[in-house]
Amino acid sequence: MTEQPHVLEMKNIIKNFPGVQALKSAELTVGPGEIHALMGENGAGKSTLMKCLIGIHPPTSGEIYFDGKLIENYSTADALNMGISMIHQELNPVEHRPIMENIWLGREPKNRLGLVDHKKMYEMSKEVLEMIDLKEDPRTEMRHLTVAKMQMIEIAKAISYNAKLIIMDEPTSALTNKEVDQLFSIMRKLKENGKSIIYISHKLDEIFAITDKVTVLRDGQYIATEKTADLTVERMIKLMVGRDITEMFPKVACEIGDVKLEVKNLSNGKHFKNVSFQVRKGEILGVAGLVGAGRTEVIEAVFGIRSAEGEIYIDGERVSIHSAEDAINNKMALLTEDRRMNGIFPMLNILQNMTISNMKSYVKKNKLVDHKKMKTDAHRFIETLSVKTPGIYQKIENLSGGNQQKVLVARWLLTEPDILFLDEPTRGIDVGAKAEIHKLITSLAGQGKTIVMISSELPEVMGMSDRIMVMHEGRVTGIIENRKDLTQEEIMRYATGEVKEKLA
Amino acid sequence: ACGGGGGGGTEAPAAEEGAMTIGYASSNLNDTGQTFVADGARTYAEANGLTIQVQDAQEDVVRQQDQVKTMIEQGVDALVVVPVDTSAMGPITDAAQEAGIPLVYVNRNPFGEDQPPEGVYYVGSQEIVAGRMQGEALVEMMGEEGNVGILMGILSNEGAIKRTEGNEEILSQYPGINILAKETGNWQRDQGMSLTENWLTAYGDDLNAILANNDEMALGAVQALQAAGRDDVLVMGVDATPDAKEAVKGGSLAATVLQDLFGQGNMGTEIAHQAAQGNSPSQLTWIDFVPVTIDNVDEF
Amino acid sequence: MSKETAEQTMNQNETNGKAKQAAIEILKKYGIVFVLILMIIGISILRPNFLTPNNIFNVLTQSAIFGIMALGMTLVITSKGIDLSVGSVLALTGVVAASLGQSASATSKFFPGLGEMPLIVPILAAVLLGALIGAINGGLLSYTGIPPFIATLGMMTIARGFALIYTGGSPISSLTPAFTRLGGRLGVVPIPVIIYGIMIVITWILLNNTQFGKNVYAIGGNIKAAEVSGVNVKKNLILIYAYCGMLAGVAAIVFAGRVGSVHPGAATGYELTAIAATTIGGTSHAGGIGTVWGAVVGALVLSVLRNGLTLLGVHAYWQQIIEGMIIVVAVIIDMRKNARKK
Amino acid sequence: MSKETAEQTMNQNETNGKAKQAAIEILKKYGIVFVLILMIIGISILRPNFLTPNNIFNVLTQSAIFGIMALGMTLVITSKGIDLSVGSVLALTGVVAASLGQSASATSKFFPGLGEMPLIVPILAAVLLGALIGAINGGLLSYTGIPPFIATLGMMTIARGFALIYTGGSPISSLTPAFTRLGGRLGVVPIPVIIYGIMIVITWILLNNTQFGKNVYAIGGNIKAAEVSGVNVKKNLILIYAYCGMLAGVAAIVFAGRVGSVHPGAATGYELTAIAATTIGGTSHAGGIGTVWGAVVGALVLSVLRNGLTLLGVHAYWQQIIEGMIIVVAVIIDMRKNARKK
Ligand SMILES: Nc1ncnc2c1ncn2[C@@H]1O[C@H](COP(=O)(O)OP(=O)(O)OP(=O)(O)O)[C@@H](O)[C@H]1O
Ligand SMILES: Nc1ncnc2c1ncn2[C@@H]1O[C@H](COP(=O)(O)OP(=O)(O)OP(=O)(O)O)[C@@H](O)[C@H]1O
Ligand SMILES: [Mg+2]
Ligand SMILES: [Mg+2]
Repeated sequence: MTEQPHVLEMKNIIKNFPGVQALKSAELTVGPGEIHALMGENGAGKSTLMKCLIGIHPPTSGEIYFDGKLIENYSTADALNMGISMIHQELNPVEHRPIMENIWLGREPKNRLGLVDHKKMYEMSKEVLEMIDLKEDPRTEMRHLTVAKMQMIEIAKAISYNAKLIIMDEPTSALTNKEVDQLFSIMRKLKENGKSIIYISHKLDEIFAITDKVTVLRDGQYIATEKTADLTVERMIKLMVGRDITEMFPKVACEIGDVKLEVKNLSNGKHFKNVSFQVRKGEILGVAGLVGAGRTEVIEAVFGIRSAEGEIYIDGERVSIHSAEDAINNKMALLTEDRRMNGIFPMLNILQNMTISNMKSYVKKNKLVDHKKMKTDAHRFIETLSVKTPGIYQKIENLSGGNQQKVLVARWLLTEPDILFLDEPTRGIDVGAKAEIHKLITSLAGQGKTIVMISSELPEVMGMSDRIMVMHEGRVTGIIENRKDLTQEEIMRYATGEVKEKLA
Repeated sequence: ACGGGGGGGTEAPAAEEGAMTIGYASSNLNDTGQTFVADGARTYAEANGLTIQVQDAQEDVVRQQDQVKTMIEQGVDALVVVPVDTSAMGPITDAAQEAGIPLVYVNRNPFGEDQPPEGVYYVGSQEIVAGRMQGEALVEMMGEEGNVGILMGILSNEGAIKRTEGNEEILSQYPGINILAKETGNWQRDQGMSLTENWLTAYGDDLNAILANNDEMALGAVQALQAAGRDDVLVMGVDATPDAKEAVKGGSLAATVLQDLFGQGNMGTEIAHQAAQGNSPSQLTWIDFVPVTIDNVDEF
Repeated sequence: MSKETAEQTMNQNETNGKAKQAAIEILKKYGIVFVLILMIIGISILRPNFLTPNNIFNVLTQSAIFGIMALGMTLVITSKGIDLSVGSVLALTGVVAASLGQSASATSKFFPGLGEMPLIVPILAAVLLGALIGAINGGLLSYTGIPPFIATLGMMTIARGFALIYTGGSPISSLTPAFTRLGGRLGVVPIPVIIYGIMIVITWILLNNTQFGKNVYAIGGNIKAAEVSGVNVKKNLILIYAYCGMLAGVAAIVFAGRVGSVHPGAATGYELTAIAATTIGGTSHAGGIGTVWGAVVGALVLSVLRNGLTLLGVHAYWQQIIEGMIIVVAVIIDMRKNARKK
Repeated sequence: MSKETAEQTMNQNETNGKAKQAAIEILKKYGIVFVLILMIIGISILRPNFLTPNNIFNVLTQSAIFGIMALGMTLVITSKGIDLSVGSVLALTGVVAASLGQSASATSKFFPGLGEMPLIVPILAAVLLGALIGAINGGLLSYTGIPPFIATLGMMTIARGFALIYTGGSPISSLTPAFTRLGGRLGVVPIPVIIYGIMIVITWILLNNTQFGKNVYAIGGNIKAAEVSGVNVKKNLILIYAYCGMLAGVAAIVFAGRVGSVHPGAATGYELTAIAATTIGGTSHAGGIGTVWGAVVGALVLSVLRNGLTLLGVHAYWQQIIEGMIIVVAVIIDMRKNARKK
């Protein structure tokens, strides 16, 4: 045998959706025991290509060879049986069912009578959970888990199929370093056992850390496949975007004004305690912490959608905020962390999704809504944020994940807020767009807006913030002035609770 | 009964010369009694070479109005209507008069004490009479003392209200007779049965008689009583359906009241036919109720 | 041929092509309209008198009552709810309105000595009572979190019970001539159709051109996201159900005007007809998707169907069967617009 | 006190404490059980004969018919669907079964000369016909993508139409003694209750211990998750509706046995009662949440309520109002289990 046969060959894949050609001519070749990165901007067609492979969207045309055999007209069930499994970009929990039933859905272990063997399922689940080092009772209902844990379960599930080829579509977008490391060690083990992995991520450091080869798609078109070791960051970005991107964190020093927002002793029995902080006009406060530190909860409480005790001052005046409506009236905005759950309106179009929070300002004197103004605004932001869509009437559900995020960013920018809370604002966003959003955040700060940004990506926090607030188990362990010589390790010491309290 | 059903209606109405078309608007063909009325109409029409078109309003008064108007539009020669709601027939009467089509109401009287207007007829009986007959039969069999439960039809139905009124009118004349309960079994046998079961728990041996607004519910009551081993409770219905007559013969049902439903439909259609031919039949035709007990059940 | 004309022809061709394409797009998007047109053509071929002006007005009048209810139901279902109480609310508001709109001679047992009242009194009574009951529905489900199905199922039974108690089970008739005029015509156009038309326009504006309308879609599309986006979900839910109840009150007025009497058992089962009309018109029970024109077309499909089956002289039992089948087939055809070419 | 006894006492105390806590947990989790118990206590205080064995069996028997339908409805609603056709399917399967189960003397107009058939014939006929109709429902909605509401609404009308055509509108009675025995008792226990019990157990096993059951939850909870896990959604939907239809057939047999006759208009509106029972029992219309015991308790709530109101001698009109209110209140209390402390 001279040449090792490929596990997977996808040739000339074309996929048309009504009004959109998602894949023009995509190719992908994966060898055995290979971790193969699939790269591209938001909307480049990565997820679509993978959905074609796993049998969710059969391709409009093109050929797929798996294990050297041409495969066509197969369902997802067939794909799973053939030895292809997938971690999906959008989480798919059956919320009200236990972890174990989620893992073994569609292939439940059975006893002699043909009934589901719950005991065996429990044992098997324990084994799987051990593999990913997750200490949860397999009987816990999925809805009780945090997004990160759900994601770990999805990973466990995909692995438990014992498939020859595992597709991982942005598995780390909801994970922090610890879990990412864990995932990588699992991936290495799989590789040793000769399994192949297709890995999709917008985090370049991960690509360099774990993958062997990279295939790049742009606008549904195959661009190139190269060995990761032969690539530089700049070249990879160039392949994806088609141009150079120089500034990753374009933080520019800008004038910092008076205290805009002050939170004093905010507590809600369960998630956080005695949280106090101040943010000034023109300042970006980064919030760091491990998953489950309670960052989201604090912000939600300040925004009025979660009840808590404590005091909130805006411009030195005490305000009472009990609903998002109150918050918006106080010129606050919140970009939520969980896009699917409390971000997008899936079956509504981009126009509706973008304008909903700003509706008050479209109401004319005669109480009717000014559609023209709405449309103008929507078009403006599609342009500014370069949202990839055929038009404003496209259902947001049909956009790629990153583009959905951009629409949500636009939703809040439209309200012209003074205070912006951004919870993981660049989750799932490609490098190009990320730079754009960062630029936008910086320019907003430049306009004197007050910004609170939660991020689990430490480079992002460190690159963007003026000060960094670190949380651990519901308490603020430190508020640190951002310096040139600040290291990730230092922040992690606060985040893990090693340093108890130090406020700057 | 279904046999003749499909055929008659589907033919092209009023298309060919000569064959007269009767538009028949039933209140509810889900109601066994009404199927007898409709059968009577159909039988007459078939025997006389008429085309008959049967519509079912399913107890919806607006739907009945719509159906009648549509049949007028379509050009029927005469209308036979069993009113869903006798107080709401004004627009139907007006529409028929405007179109100059004879209109015969059957089974339920929209005119009360009044005389129908020109070109409009009524064939049937007074519901309240059935209630009175039940009451009288009960007093005769039970005596002037006892406790009674009344199984009502759908609470807003005229038949249910009037028959119950008739029951109460008679029973209230006897201080020894007590009405324990009045509840609705919605004309249905199973619901009559469940209610009776509950009454047996609530009132036990105190319950002496059950008057039901129709035979279906009465037969449900009989079933519940038999299951509980009670043969001392007198049960009476209205309609004299075949099942009910069987039960009267067997002694489980004390009495029922015959309403010649078939005859009403038959006569109603005949009058419509007459009027459409330009004759002038009498505007009011009464077809009386007859109490049916074990003594006379074989005559029916 | 000069260059100019050639260009013109080309432009024209393009325009034609575009128009054709647009027509195809529309038919694809509005499949149910296509079904309606097919039905109308089919019936008219078999029975030419279907298309007489009189019969057309009949059909419109016939769709008015449940059509008006379907308008309110569109808001409710778009917000991911359901309202099972509208039939009963029609009956209750109807008997109350009728008792206030009786002719003086029938001096009502309800308000002896009150005499004849101006028509506005019963109309306002029905509309306000309907809105109140609807608001109770909305308040119940938004403040306690019980499913709309249960809240409105309870109200369905309760409202019917009150209608029975109010009337003692008998219909209320002898309405004033002014009242029954509402069932008549203005010129050639039936007044129920005019009222229906006004309600269509109001609801259309409400759903498409007001903040409230946008909120309805948002709540149905993702209630949590709506909350975070600053929509006052509770208040809007109350308004949605109040509007639906109010339209049931309007339908009650049309009902009373047309029939000349209101029965406490009236409109039993109309909730299903209204929901069916809405659903046939493409409003999704999954929330977030619903249009006013869809509800109107859905109601028309039902009334054309019933009218047509009667005109065709189909046997009563078969009418039910065919009606059921056509509803299903109509929605299947309408669905094809979403069909993905696999 | 020896050490041993002390330990025993402690253990006992602990057991007591645990039991108490468990009881509180259960009551909180199963709020509707709590409501049911409250209702039973309330009624028994006012009317002690409520708790006689006879009446208890009555209540159980009375809940059997719509309770059996509610079992099937639980699967349907858990899968995020709805089945409006069960009442009509009961009527259609019932009349067909009755026509096959008439005594030879009443030699039926349906099958003249066929004579009396063994009881298994009508039972199988009802069950298979019910399953077939259900499968048609399921097939329609899964292959065409029309909403379950429309598919089953259509079937509701169609099945009723066929029942009317089959019977010509008259009830079918004179069932064989073997048939009506099904409405009787085995020892002291009413046979409808036994049949209901068997169906509960079968449905419980089906939903909790088979792959099919897991699929039902997954389809309702997150249809995409089901799809990407390789669950054959279409096939499972067909099975779900077929099972629901089959149970309507079983309910028809119980109905026929109990009543001794089946009317083509029978069980009108039972679909709403079955859906109400299911919903009261906590099955969510949003899909993915549903339990068999919930459906049983929900059905019991309804039948205890109806029985109780009759025992209390509440006026017929008020019964409706109170029934509506209590359904709403029961579900509100049940909801409190989900109330999140903000
Ligand atoms: N069901 C659909 N209907 C219509 N268009 C779709 C559909 N699914 C995807 N698309 C379009 O196809 C294109 C590719 O989307 P895809 O989700 O594959 O992008 P992606 O590369 O995975 O992006 P991201 O990095 O943001 O996840 C996008 O323009 C998207 O809008
Ligand atoms: N639905 C829920 N039920 C129970 N506990 C929850 C729920 N959601 C969150 N928690 C708990 O609240 C705490 C904080 O949650 P969360 O993970 O959102 O924090 P975070 O700091 O915002 O993390 P990140 O944003 O990085 O995911 C954790 O202990 C988590 O387990
Ligand atoms: Mg993607
Ligand atoms: Mg968070």
